[in-house]
Amino acid sequence: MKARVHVTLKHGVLDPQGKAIAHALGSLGFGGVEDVRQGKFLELELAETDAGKAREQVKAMCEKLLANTVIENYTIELV
Amino acid sequence: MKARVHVTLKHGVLDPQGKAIAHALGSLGFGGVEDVRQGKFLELELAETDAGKAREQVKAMCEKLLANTVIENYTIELV
Amino acid sequence: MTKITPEIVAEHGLAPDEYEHVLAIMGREPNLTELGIFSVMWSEHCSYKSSRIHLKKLPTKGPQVICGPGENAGVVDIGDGLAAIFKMESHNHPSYIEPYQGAATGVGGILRDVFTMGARPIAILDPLRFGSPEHPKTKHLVSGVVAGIGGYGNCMGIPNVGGECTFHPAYDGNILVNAMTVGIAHTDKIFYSAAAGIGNPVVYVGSKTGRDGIHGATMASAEFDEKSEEKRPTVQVGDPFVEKLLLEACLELMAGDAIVAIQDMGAAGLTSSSVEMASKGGVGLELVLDDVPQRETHMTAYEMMLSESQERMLMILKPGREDAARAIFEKWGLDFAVIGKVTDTGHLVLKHRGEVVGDIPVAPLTDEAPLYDRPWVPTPKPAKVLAADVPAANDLGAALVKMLGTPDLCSKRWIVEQYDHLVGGDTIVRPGGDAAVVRVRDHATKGLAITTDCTPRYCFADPVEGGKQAVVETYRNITATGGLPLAITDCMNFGNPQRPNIMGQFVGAIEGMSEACLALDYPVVSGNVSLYNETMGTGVQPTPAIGGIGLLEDYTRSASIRFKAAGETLLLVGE
Amino acid sequence: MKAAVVVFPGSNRERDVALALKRASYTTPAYVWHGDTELPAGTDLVVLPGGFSYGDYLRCGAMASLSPIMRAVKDHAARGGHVIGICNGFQILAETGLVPGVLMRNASLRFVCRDVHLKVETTDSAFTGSYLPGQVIRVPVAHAEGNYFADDETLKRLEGEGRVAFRYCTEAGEIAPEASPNGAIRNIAGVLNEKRNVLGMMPHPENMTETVVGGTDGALLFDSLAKALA
Ligand SMILES: Nc1ncnc2c1ncn2[C@@H]1O[C@H](COP(=O)(O)OP(=O)(O)O)[C@@H](O)[C@H]1O
Repeated sequence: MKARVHVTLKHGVLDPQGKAIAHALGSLGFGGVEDVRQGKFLELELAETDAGKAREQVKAMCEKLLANTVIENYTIELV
Repeated sequence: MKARVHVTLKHGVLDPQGKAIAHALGSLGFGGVEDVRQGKFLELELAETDAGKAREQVKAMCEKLLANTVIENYTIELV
Repeated sequence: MTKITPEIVAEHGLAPDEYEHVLAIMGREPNLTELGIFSVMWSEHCSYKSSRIHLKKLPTKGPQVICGPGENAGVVDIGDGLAAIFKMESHNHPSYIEPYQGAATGVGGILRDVFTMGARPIAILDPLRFGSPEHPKTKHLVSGVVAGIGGYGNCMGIPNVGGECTFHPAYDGNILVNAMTVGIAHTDKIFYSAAAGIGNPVVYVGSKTGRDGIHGATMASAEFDEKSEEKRPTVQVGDPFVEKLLLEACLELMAGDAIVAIQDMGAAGLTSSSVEMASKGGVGLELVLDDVPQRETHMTAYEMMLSESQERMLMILKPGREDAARAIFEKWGLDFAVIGKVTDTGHLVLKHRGEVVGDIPVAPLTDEAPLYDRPWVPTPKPAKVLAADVPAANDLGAALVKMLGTPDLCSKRWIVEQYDHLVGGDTIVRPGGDAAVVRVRDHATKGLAITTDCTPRYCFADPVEGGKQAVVETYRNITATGGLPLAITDCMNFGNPQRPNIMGQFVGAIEGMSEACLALDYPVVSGNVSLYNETMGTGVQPTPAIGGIGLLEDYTRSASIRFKAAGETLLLVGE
Repeated sequence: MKAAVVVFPGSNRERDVALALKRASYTTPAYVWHGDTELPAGTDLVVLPGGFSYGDYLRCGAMASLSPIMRAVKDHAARGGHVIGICNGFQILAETGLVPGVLMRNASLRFVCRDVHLKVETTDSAFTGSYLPGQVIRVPVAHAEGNYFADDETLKRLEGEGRVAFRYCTEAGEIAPEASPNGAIRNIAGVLNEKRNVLGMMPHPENMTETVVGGTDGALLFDSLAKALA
């Protein structure tokens, strides 16, 4: 079973990378980019076949390692 | 209009971060994680309101800056 | 308008009698923004209310001292028109909550303190204390803190040349993350923070203001409880890239003569910087908050005044210099905004959306900040340990191996290698020795020896002797590299000052430090106090971290600890 | 030799390399701002220095590779002019395609600053002419993303054409995986372009050019350039 995890910065937390990218796009002549936020995207290949259990596992992984829950949110999708 | 861009490593390109995460998950006691691949997830806020034009723009941004097409693939979603 | 209830006052960390004093100064009930300003200015962190009367006992003068405590950093003369500018600071609480960002922004803050005064930073040092290696959080904290310090300093391109890292269960719930920066400036180009020149523009530069760490300054002064790990993030995210640009832009502007005064926005950002600049200059400031560069929409005056967004500075410019200054900051891609002017009212006046949203007389806000002579009891002298009571090691070799394997004494390569300690090409004695030696830029022969030291175990047993020992150890370490010790900075990390025994540790450490400094002509020129390093009643060991600097007239003659060749003679000197 | 050191926002070893060049050639290089569109007339050597251009955000070197000055650098290289990219400069060269391959996160995922040993794999270039073939030198590295990667075909070409300039090795000169600070494929630390006038390398020869800082093995690289481009 495969899990797709998105880790994004919480609302209001400064995103230095996103800011720099938006700035660079602007100077490359891409007008109209009002904001860029950069997050992480993880694909996990799991041995678990039960969706409920897999979700529980991945949630625990996010809490413990994959996301920094002080400043980041995460979402889990199973495919 | 908002664009969501996923940038992922091409198949066959070594992913040191993914490997390290898989390893770290293992040593945290999460069994059954067979593979982890890490990519980037970008959310762009665009002034453009026409979906076709927005997609063209973002495609150009990916080719020029957001992805390194030698080793990375990208996908674009408009929301 | 929000009614100021006793609950709101308490949430702002002001004691009822402190609030009475606010009312007396204002002559009316403050609004929320004004209350917020009093709360940060009167927090332990900004006002030093528990420590000030004792800090006064430290010797701060000497022929080498150009500027002692009271400015962003201390300034010491190193001859030939050059000065060393340095200071140490703590970022303990934020680093416990979010080790990477907490430590990173700690480095960012201390770098700003030094380049605000016109110095190019040439070295970072980082004394760290963690809980026991077995504690479940320690590993995560160590790796996060080290990565954060490296992440910020490496990107800035300032070599990290020293520090400490020791472990003790007393730090399980309160790690100590201190950072020191040393910079070099020309003695005729040192910048201070006193605002002057009625009508002069007040200029904001750097990053935009967001809702980062609102109330971080009061958080840093509140004792931890179990819940604080779950509170809304008051931790700020640092952007070392922007700070690097800010450093270069500030130094470029400082090469000219446009700046009247400059101050970084540290903890309590716009509030403490504007209040301190006005207070030191004996003037008023009027700020138009609509002109503050903002990262988020609908920010209130309260939020803007209390935001702890990083990588920002406040300056007073000479009239008519705005455009030339703006050009420099825009070249570096930074925000630049005139947000107000110097006035003769002696008040800090805040305007927002066409209304006056705050009006506080500056002098009483700073001069009448609470000052406590907290009750303290001297630490009882420990019983003498007699040599005969300690079993002799029967195998000295094995004992040595065992000692070398302890977390406190083992090699710190794992840490040191994550820090760029060579960038700049001026690192003469690398980390790992007694003191680092860094060459002074723009001088043919001079070098600085730099070290940080403290042995909390000694301070816990006997704060007076421990304080003395910490100062003396820096002196010895500098001497061992061939440097002439010049002056120190300090970071006083203690528990809850409202406990008489903790206050006694603080008073004792100051006494010991003073005695050592006086005996050695080795003054204190800057420092920082971090109190309330305590979780659920358990405090850290008293940790007065000392950072010392010394001068080598000829860096090519520095000594290092390495054996250079076989057959060399070993000498033991001293008692 | 007329050298130009490009300064990007976030560069931080531009002065280090400028001093190393000055020691070797007795002339002070010019600093060129990334936003400029032209190199100083008569430039022989362009240096892309170490640092964190654009904070290393997105991908190291990606944003810098799109700076206005890079067009002039590419033209310079196409004309046969010499270019060296060190550390972040190597990352920028790789992003512009002036040298093949990419630099990924270190296998340890940590920044690493320490002295390493390098084997000089070719002396057939203006950058390495003063070294002895196979010479083992000691210079520092300081990076978080120096894990060189290229596909098999590219590697085959690089090796077949003698374009690997340096490899990480043990003190004894053995090309062992544990001698690499970052996990780079085949221990590659530096590569040349096809015409051998562009070099990208992760280690910092500019920080090892004086006995007082720990050694002079790096100075030979700048001596080579000073001789070749005199
Ligand atoms: N322990 C101390 N010893 C000497 N001086 C101190 C000490 N603690 C603070 N100071 C001085 O008090 C002033 C205010 O310090 P601080 O509030 O930490 O500055 P900042 O504005 O950087 O936060 C500084 O000039 C500092 O050098």
